[in-house]
Amino acid sequence: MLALSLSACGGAGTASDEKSLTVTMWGGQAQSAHVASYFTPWAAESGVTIKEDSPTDYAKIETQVNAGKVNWGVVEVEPNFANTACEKGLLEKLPQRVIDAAKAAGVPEAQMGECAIPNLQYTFSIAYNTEVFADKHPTNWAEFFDTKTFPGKRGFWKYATGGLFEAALLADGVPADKLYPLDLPRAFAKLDTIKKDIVWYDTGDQQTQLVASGEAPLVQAWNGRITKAAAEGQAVANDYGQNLISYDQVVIPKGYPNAELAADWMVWFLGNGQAQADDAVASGYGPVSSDAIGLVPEADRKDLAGSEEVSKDSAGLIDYSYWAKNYDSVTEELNNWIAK
Amino acid sequence: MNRILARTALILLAAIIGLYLLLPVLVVVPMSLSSSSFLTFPPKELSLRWYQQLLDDPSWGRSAFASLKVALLSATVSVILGTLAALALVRGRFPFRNAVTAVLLAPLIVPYVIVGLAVYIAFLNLGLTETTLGFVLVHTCLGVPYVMINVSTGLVSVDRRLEMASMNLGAGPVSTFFRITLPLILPSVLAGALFAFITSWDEVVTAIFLSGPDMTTMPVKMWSGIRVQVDPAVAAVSSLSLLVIISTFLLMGAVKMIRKMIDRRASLTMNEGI
Amino acid sequence: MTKSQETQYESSGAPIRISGISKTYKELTVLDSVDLDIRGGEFLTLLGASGSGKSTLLNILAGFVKPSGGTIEVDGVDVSRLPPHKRGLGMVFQHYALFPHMSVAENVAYPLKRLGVPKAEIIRRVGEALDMVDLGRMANRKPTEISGGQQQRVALARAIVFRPRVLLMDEPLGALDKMLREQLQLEIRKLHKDIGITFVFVTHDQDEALTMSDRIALLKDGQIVQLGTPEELYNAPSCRYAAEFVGVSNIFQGSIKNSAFIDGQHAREFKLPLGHAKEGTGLMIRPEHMRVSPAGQITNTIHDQIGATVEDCIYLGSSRTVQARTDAGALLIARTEVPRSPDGIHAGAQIQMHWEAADARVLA
Amino acid sequence: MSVAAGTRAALRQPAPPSFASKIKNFLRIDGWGALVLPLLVFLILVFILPLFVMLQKSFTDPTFGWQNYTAIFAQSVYVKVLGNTFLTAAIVTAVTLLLAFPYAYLMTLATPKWRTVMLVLVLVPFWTSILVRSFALVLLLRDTGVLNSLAQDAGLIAEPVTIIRTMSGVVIGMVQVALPFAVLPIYATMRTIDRRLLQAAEGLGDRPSGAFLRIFVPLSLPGVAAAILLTFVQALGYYITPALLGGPKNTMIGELIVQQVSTVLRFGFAAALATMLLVTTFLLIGLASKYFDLQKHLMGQS
Repeated sequence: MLALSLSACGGAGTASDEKSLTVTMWGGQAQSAHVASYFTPWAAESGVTIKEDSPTDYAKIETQVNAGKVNWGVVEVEPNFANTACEKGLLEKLPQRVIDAAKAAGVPEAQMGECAIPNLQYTFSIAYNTEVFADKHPTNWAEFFDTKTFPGKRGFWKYATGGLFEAALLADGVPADKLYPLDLPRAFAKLDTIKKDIVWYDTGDQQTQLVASGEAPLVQAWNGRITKAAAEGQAVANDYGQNLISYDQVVIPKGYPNAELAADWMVWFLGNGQAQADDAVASGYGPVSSDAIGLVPEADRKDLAGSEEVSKDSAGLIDYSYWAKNYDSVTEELNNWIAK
Repeated sequence: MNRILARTALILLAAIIGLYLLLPVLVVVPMSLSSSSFLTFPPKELSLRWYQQLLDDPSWGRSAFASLKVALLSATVSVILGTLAALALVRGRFPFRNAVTAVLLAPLIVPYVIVGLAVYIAFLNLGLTETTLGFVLVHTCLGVPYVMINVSTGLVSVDRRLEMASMNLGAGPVSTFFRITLPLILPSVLAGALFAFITSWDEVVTAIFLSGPDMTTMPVKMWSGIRVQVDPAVAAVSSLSLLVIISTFLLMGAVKMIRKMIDRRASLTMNEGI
Repeated sequence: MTKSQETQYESSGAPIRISGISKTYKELTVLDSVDLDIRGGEFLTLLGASGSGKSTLLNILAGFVKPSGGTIEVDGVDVSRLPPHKRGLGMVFQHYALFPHMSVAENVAYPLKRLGVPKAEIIRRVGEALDMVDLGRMANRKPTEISGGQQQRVALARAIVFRPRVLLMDEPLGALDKMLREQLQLEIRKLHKDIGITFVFVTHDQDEALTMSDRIALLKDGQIVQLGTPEELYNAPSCRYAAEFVGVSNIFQGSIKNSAFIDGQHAREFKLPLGHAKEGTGLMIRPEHMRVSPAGQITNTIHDQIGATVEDCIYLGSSRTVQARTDAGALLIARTEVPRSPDGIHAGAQIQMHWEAADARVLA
Repeated sequence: MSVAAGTRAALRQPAPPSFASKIKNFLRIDGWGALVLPLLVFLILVFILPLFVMLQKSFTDPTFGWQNYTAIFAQSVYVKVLGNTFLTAAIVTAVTLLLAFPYAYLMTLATPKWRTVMLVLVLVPFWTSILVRSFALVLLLRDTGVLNSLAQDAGLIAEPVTIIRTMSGVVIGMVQVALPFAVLPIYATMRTIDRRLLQAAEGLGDRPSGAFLRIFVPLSLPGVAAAILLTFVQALGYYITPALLGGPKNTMIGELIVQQVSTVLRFGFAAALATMLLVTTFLLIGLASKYFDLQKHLMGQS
């Protein structure tokens, strides 16, 4: 933390501007953890100044690129945006050395993009209140949708990419490997059955609030948030049955002056399992390199996406190439359905 | 009897409204004292952890300083431009009066989101994003209508004869403005300045667009993590600013009392006031 | 009653020449080419009903209102184009216009500070001015902390402290009660005598005008209808308006024919005073010249008379007012000194009202 | 224009009030009026110009035409959001007024000491970020929140009352934000009302309530009008509070604009939404100004 502040203060000088990298992520304590684990050590090694900004804003990326004044170097984004923006030419294509580094690190092919590498993974899993469901809790999406056996409100993220369609189809008996392309009418039909019990959340804070307070004792949540809350002694827990794996990606906006530096960092990051492991411990999000998970202490491992424990129950990866194509239209359909 | 009943009901209502205004503000204090990394109320355990974090993380201090600088500067510019415009609106004659007034009040009406985006596109090319100047320009737009409205209202109630008297007694228009008009409308000007200051201090929507690694204001820093998690340090910051405002009010009260005491003493000796 | 001819003017008051001053707002004419010479050191009152243009004329003098035409000369210098703060005329405003955020002393010091008078002298002169209006001990009060009469005196002190050669006053006593007003009228007169500068005083109160002025300019609809001493205005009103505005009057309407006044309403003929005008539309008799007698008692042939029925008889201490109505419906008023009130005058009584021709005035 | 045409025009209008002089008179600006220029130029450069660039985008992004506007009406959800925005703003304005009026009235009756206390109560919320206040309200109001728990413990209610994620939640949150903006102008107007007028009305035989309704209320209307305008117009643009306290059904246009810009990148569509909001707002203000002089009531001008 101290090193960061010193370097940030030094960033005002023009001389050091040539070797600076601006990192933009979603913000909050997660960003602090990411920067401390896998930006600051690299910056110290290579004599680069890290500048931080938050939160990510897609409009800013587009405006910067269109205006030809790109301030952001490495930006954490959702994979569907990375896909679309890459096609629209808003992002730098990955240089070969980054692609090679990713292969060498064993990053899953599906999580790579033409312009993006993953920086963390997490799951959409079943979060439940351990006091409300002390004896028995839902262990798969069919049970999650069963309001008779498990009464109470259900929390969903109010965005199309929030995993609710996948969960609805799995609950309705669609096999995990036949999810995409999504059968939306069927998904909406399944969602209709619990519509009156759905509580929509927007922010990460709301999901823990909902579960912990018992207001919505069942929430389709990001596992890391629930793990953290449980560690603080709140009455919440994850069940990883049929969990849906998701991930964030980092990209380089097109025309960033220090794009080479950003690529340098990507190569370093992919090859540095220890840094990823440190971040996983600090932030609760899973690492992306295959060797990194082994470097995480045993006790923290079982709740990380990418670990054996979580993977074995997983229903698979959310297919963001599908979402890149269909996000806008499904968003409109979802908004219409909610408003109905 | 009826009247007493009505008064009691009125007082009861006002008490509820007062509670309604105050409660969300006061709840923030215990929230900030929680040891949990989630915003909770009531807190399970008390700790100063989040205050400690404010001290440890210099970026909070930097953003607070940036906010203060922007708020003070934009309030100052707002007061100058807004007071001049109010004088023109109340006293002056100029063409296209309705259209001009509409332009002057437009910042009250245009949603900040639109302003933020529009200004971001324009400022990026001018290199004004992430600069104090950029923030001050935008926040002045947002704050200036409040100054104008307040000062106009104040000006209307100024007795024109006082200004006539001053000019009759040998003061020119400028001198008259500073010695007579301005002191008389000072409460309105200060109220307008306060509004402008707070508008800037608490403004998050346009600031999100203008902020960057080189300059981030406090509300943006508070807002930044929201999609993931609200940092309880935010509650600590709020509690601190609450502390500042309460002590300001107390200080103002003390100054008023001291001034009264001095006034009383001064009235014993003549001609000192000249 | 003041006799202007006897008043000794000091030379320090500036004369003012108003030539052809007009003021129009769009279609409305407020002042219609007013000419007025104000002598140096005199106390001149602009008298008129509201809307007569008197305040506008004062504001044009002070420089607050731009005239549509005409010039103002003070002491032979054309000031028409000067802004108010360069004219050096003192002014006392309606409701005083004391600066509420300054103490009494600061208010009085204000014009001296604008003139750049040294501080020690400011203190001395403010003290003098406040002593002159007997308010020395109020120096550090705020205007809101003193009474209306005291505020008025502060305004006066403030207006004269910088020794202007002209003092303008815009209904300065309007907001005060009767007792205080009468007291201050005398004080202002005394002040005028003491400092000897030119006073231009605006009022709608004819008693006030009569009490205080050397000369009165009576305004109506933006024009001066009569200019003269209080005596001239009272005794020789130039027209019906002047007669009615200043004092109470009994007026018969009619015309002059063959050296007699023909009253149309009563179909009567009245005698005219000596040296009367050739033309006229009215004959005026002041109430104090009107006598009353029980019906049928009049023998004096030099008196004109008219029969009337008493409507009311009002006792006023030093005098008695009789209101009576003629058969044709005109209301006449007579004021008699109490001892001379004869018997038989009471409500409903038939009386004769009579007057000497010499006391009658022909109105233009 | 030819000389002949000029002559004909002069003949048709026997006494032409000189068009040029009329224009000149219309364009006249005096010393006081010139003081508006610094702010006017400032706002045109910093505020209006960027806005025009932005609004122009609604017709050119992604392609030239009206497609962004037709897209709004193609989906019922956007029309619903627009309707919901105006409905919410209206409800918020009404509730705010209902609370602000008696509060401001009591301020005029209170002793100076209590008046200061009441004024401070109004001002204090200004100093706490809207974001934090909204979160505090969530913690207070949610089903398992402090207020519901207290009410349940006291036996007032059996089941928790759901407030968050409903219209009531949004209204409660927004009114809390809007109240100070409404109380201050209303109080400012009420303060200037001569209370003797009420006594006079009562002296003329009106009941106290009648005197209040017929004398005090009409005299306080300028402040009320200013409060209504400020509250309503600002409520149209809120998005943080409805985002935190409302559910997806309570989406307001400000939130929709942010969503369109920041997550879907439809600049043109967002600009079209913004234009719709602006135009509607200006129309409403225009309509309102038919019934009372806005400039006068907002600025206290004559």
